[in-house]
Amino acid sequence: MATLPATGTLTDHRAAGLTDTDALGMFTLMLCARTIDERMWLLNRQGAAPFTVPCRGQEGAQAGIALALDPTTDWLFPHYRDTALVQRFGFTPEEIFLMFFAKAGDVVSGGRQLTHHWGSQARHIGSLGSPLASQVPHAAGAAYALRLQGNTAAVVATTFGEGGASKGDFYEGCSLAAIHRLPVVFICENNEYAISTPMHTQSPVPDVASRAAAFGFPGVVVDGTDPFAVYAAVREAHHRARTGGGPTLIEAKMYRLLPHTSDDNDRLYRSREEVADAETRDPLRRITAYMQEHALLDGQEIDDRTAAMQAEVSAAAAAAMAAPDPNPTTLLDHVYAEDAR
Amino acid sequence: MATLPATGTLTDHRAAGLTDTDALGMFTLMLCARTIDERMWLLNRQGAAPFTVPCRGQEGAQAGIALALDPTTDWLFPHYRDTALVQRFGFTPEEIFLMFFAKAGDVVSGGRQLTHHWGSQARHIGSLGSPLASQVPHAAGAAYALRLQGNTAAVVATTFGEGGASKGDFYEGCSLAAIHRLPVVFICENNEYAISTPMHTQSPVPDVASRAAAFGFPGVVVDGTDPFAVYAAVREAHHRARTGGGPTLIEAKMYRLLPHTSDDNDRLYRSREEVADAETRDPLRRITAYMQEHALLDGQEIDDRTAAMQAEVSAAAAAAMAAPDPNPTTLLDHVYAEDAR
Amino acid sequence: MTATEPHTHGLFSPPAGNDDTARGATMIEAINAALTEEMARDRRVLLLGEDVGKRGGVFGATKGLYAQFGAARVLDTPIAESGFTGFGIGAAMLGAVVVIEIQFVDFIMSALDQIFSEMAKMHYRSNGDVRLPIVVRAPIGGGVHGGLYHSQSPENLFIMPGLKVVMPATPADAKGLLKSAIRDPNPVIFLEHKRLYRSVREALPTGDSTVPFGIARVARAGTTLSVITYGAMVHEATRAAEIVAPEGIDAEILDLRTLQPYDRAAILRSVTKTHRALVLHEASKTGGFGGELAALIADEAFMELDAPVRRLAAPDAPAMPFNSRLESAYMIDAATIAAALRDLAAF
Amino acid sequence: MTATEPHTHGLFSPPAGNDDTARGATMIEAINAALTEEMARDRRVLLLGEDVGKRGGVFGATKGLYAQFGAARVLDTPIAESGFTGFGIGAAMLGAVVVIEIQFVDFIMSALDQIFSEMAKMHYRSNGDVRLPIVVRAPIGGGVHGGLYHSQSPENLFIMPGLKVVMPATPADAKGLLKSAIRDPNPVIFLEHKRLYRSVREALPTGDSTVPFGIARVARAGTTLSVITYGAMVHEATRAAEIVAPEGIDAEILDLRTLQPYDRAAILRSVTKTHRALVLHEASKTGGFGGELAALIADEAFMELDAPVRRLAAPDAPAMPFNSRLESAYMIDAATIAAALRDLAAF
Ligand SMILES: Cc1ncc(C[n+]2csc(CCOP(=O)(O)OP(=O)(O)O)c2C)c(N)n1
Ligand SMILES: Cc1ncc(C[n+]2csc(CCOP(=O)(O)OP(=O)(O)O)c2C)c(N)n1
Ligand SMILES: [Mg+2]
Ligand SMILES: [Mg+2]
Repeated sequence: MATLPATGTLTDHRAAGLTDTDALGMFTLMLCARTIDERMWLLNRQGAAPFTVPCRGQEGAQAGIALALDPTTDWLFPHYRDTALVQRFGFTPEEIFLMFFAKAGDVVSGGRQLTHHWGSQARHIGSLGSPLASQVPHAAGAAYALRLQGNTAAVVATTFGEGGASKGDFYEGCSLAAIHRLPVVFICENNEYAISTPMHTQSPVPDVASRAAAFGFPGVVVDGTDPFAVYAAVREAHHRARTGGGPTLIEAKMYRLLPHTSDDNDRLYRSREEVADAETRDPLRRITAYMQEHALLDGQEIDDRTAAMQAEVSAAAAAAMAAPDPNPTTLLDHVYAEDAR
Repeated sequence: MATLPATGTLTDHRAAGLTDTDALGMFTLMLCARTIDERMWLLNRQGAAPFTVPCRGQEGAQAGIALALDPTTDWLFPHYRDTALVQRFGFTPEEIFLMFFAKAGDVVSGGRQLTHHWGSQARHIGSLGSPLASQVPHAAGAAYALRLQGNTAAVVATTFGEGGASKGDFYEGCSLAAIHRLPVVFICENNEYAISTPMHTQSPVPDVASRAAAFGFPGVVVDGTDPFAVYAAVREAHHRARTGGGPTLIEAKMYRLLPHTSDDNDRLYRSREEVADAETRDPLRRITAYMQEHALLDGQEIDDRTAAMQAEVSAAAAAAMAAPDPNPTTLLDHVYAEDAR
Repeated sequence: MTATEPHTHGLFSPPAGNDDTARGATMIEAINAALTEEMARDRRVLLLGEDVGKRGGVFGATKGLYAQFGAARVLDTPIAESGFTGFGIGAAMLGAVVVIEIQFVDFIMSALDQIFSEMAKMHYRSNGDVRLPIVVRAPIGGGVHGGLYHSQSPENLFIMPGLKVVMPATPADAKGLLKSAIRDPNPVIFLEHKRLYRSVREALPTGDSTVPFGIARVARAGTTLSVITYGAMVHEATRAAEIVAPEGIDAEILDLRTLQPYDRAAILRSVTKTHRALVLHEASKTGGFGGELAALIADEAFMELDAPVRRLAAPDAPAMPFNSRLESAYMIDAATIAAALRDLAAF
Repeated sequence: MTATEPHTHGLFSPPAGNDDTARGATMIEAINAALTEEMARDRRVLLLGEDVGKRGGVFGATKGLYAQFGAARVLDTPIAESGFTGFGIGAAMLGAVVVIEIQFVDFIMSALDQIFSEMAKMHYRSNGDVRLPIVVRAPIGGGVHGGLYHSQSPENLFIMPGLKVVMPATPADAKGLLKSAIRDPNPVIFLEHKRLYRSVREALPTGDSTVPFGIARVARAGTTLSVITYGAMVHEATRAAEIVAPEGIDAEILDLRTLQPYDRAAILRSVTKTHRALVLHEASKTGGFGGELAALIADEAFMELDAPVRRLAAPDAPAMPFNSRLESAYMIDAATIAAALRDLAAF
């Protein structure tokens, strides 16, 4: 990570194939995720919710992935930290807070799942459980079913941490996708840690991307704090997938700026200096500086948008908090699907 | 496989670091395994035993591996097809037949396991179950325990098919060995088929050896019908392992000349022409030709040795067949180890 | 095993019975027919597993399907049970109807995370949003010289909310239940006793007939005592019943057919009639499914009981050994069952 | 969950109890002490799992061990449950004594092949040649706002010949049983209820004291009926017993401590005394371990019974939901148990 560039030197968004509107959209998406994330942390610390899973530091990569995918045709098998990315597939801030508060109106699971375990068939998001990397073979199978149905437009993307990429399911899923040359983009959000375990303890090689060689498809490393670079990498993989070129493994390198979850104490395993250093590459800081340097937004506009986002997120959180809990009588609903096909 | 050399052009055994005695030993080992294998097939066809697992076509690679390992210090976590290789670690033909007939005197399991599921602590052979690739992480853990005990001499070798190399346990085991730079040699006996499934259906890449790149250790492809080439490759990996260089993945390419087991009918999925073509690279034919070409054995000596081996194997089979079955009252012995440590 | 007892069958070709096809179909033929019909009926049906393609599966369950429906719908997988089970789940999430063949149930273990954590919980965790029409077929059971890893009966592992579990005893049931399983919108674990694949023949009903889940079959009506069982043990129990019938013991044999759901009403009905229950299975006793069945009876039919609820099951060994003598010592046979019937009748 | 009910605990820091350390140790402290003592006592002991090193495990069970015994003996693994369980097996084959921490038992599922096929069968399949002194520790159970995958109670999966299964209810038992587990030459699945990690304190016996397997503990002596249970439910049952005591119902509560082997004699003794049995567990009912216990009673204590053998267990949902109201609806609490006690006493 020490070799990654510091704030302000992002890939040019136009060179990456993005319009100014796209870049503004990415900034807003990142700002939104950050604002939601901070609010959730606060609400947890206030005792208003038992658990949260921060995405701070990962919004940039997610914004890049988000714009490279087409939610009308593509499918996403996400990682739990994807608070920015899932919005591209239709999750509104209020829906995200309904999930966070485990309310009846939670579209993910009606309050059954621990927060941040995304999923919604209508939104083209595969249901996520807690066991890591299980979604990787799901993504391959989903792509296979789409192909069987004659759908040649859809690409399936799946995201996961570098920790999950140690699991057999990651390898087996990649293998199946490669054998059938399926239109899948595998994206590792490498945030340097699996809870307390640093990359060098988890992996014999510095890059998760190296694992693509085992399956004969391209493995690409990209600066995950540079949303435009991530966009370009995913876009290329997306194009490859759609044109019959098979899967790609993209590793976006970044840093998890907060503890693993609201239950973790990261002081047990990493220094404040290390975290402070990583904060200089905070993707939101970087894109904010970029917006100003490229005259897409000035300081006042940024302040205004930030304030507006705070208001929007407050409203979403308040509405969700006031929403009804699931009725305990529903406990045994949907154990089995009732009607025959 | 079509690119591999035909009969008679083996690597020079001296160039590979082997003495004439070694070469003769390898020939004898291969001849012995072949003779046992043929006898077992016959005994099965005669109804004398319910099951066998042929190694025909794989004796060459196994002889190469065998000579490169030191059974006094090293450990082997074998593949079921390793009828030649396990003899290096002390299995006698009679012991092999005791296993085949599932007799009380079977050192592997006293007749509990299906035949060819090797294992013997005294012989430094890790106990093998049927689920494929489970022995790969065992090998890594064994190497770790040896290191903890201060044993710097031992190398752990594990063999498996290219089919088993598709399993998560293969990848996870490689990963653990690589993280700790353990003295493990992973050896894939790629015989082109997992039962009926050919390599190109199982794997997106032609070489299992490519998977080593995922873990940052060397991956080597070697002609598995050339015992001396295999010896050289394993010897190099063995040296690397002993000198702190960590694991190596060796892929020995060969062909399973008989059906998967005595229960398989390979006509359902491969042509006789294909098998006949592979027979031109039968490792026993190749080494036999080599022995003559290099004046290590003449035709008469080969005939004599073959006849002697037939006699030895007949005696072993007869002795084993006459040995007692396990007593049914032992059915519940060794469910749990009784004494505390 | 001695050289004087010739082996007439092998792992991929378990014991055969009457070869007279006029006497109906074997279970493996019935399964093949069910798969063929359902694949023809519903283009969404996708088959996957090891060696299911050209080879038609190691037991021949998928014989001819590769030729008839093509490689895209009859998929040979690499040896990656977890991965291809997850792959099947992903395909089902996107609308495929997936039939997964696990070559032997003994090798399902590495897929248990995908089965338990994903398959069983997906519909519930998504609050009904996702449905997974998946059938996981696997040969189960022993007595075929399969040794420790080709003989196990781990059906109780799958008794878990969110999964359905089927274990047919006859060819006709295998066909009808498999068709129901493929049409069910839920994940179904479909366990086929390999000793029954070729040893029993039966005429199959004509037309598109299915067998519903949760309805037990009275394999033999009787009045003295009830044997609650399933799978291959139905046949052993029937043989045992004939052994003790001349002694005045008239056993009723209930074939559960499906273990989840299981037919509580039929069990209670039978025990209410006979007042004596023997729960029987091939799996080992401690921790087996028999505990569930005996517990149901001890709770809900307690007032009807004239004798203890007995369980007869394999001994608590980790698995069935390979050597024939050890295998015989492990297996429950008709004589052992007959002894248990006498004992219970005499209580 | 509403904003007015503040959350005072989290997934890695389950509900706490009395903070007065003079009143003894918590279960997590007891486990930590057992690990520390056994690692000091036997240099062969090797610990491995996710985050067990510097961080001391997510619950702190291995706190201080990395510093005391070094990285070689306290090994942070990659997230590869099957691989590192297999690694532990290989190490044990070569003489290590291995303690594996699975972060939550919910994540043991991908290691089940190594556990069921290798660990449970290795000693048997090698005819006694290989022994595997391995302890697989895993936090189990719910009621901690853990949602579907941090609340499960799958203990029944491990009831399988070749494995031993332990589930302590108190700090002193946790320590003594864990020490026994580490010294046992067999694989032991050691299940620690995370709600008990910090909520109960108890003085630990001094010196090198162990608790043997297979001996139940009478958590409360009584005469009216027997409650057969284990783990966190021991405490709920005790609370329930106090609720109904004034009504003249004097419940005996048996804490099994170990499920494999389980103390058949103690169960039969208690039921012979009280003539009424309630089998209780946190796991869901159908297919749970309660079936085994009820079946034992219905067979071997049948003549002693004055009432049906009852099972009280969680509803048949795939897992415990996250939302607090759903979680409460799912969990068995003292009031529910009290109602079942009244019902059984009145039979
Ligand atoms: C199979 C499995 N093992 C363990 C866990 C517990 N766990 C939850 S998150 C986590 C770390 C994941 O790290 P990574 O994949 O890098 O994702 P990140 O949290 O860093 O985004 C662990 C070990 C789990 N969820 N699943
Ligand atoms: C996990 C698992 N799945 C399936 C099987 C059934 N099976 C036994 S051998 C075999 C093929 C193995 O092929 P390969 O690893 O290439 O070894 P080979 O037999 O070719 O030597 C299969 C699928 C098994 N033993 N284990
Ligand atoms: Mg990470
Ligand atoms: Mg092969």
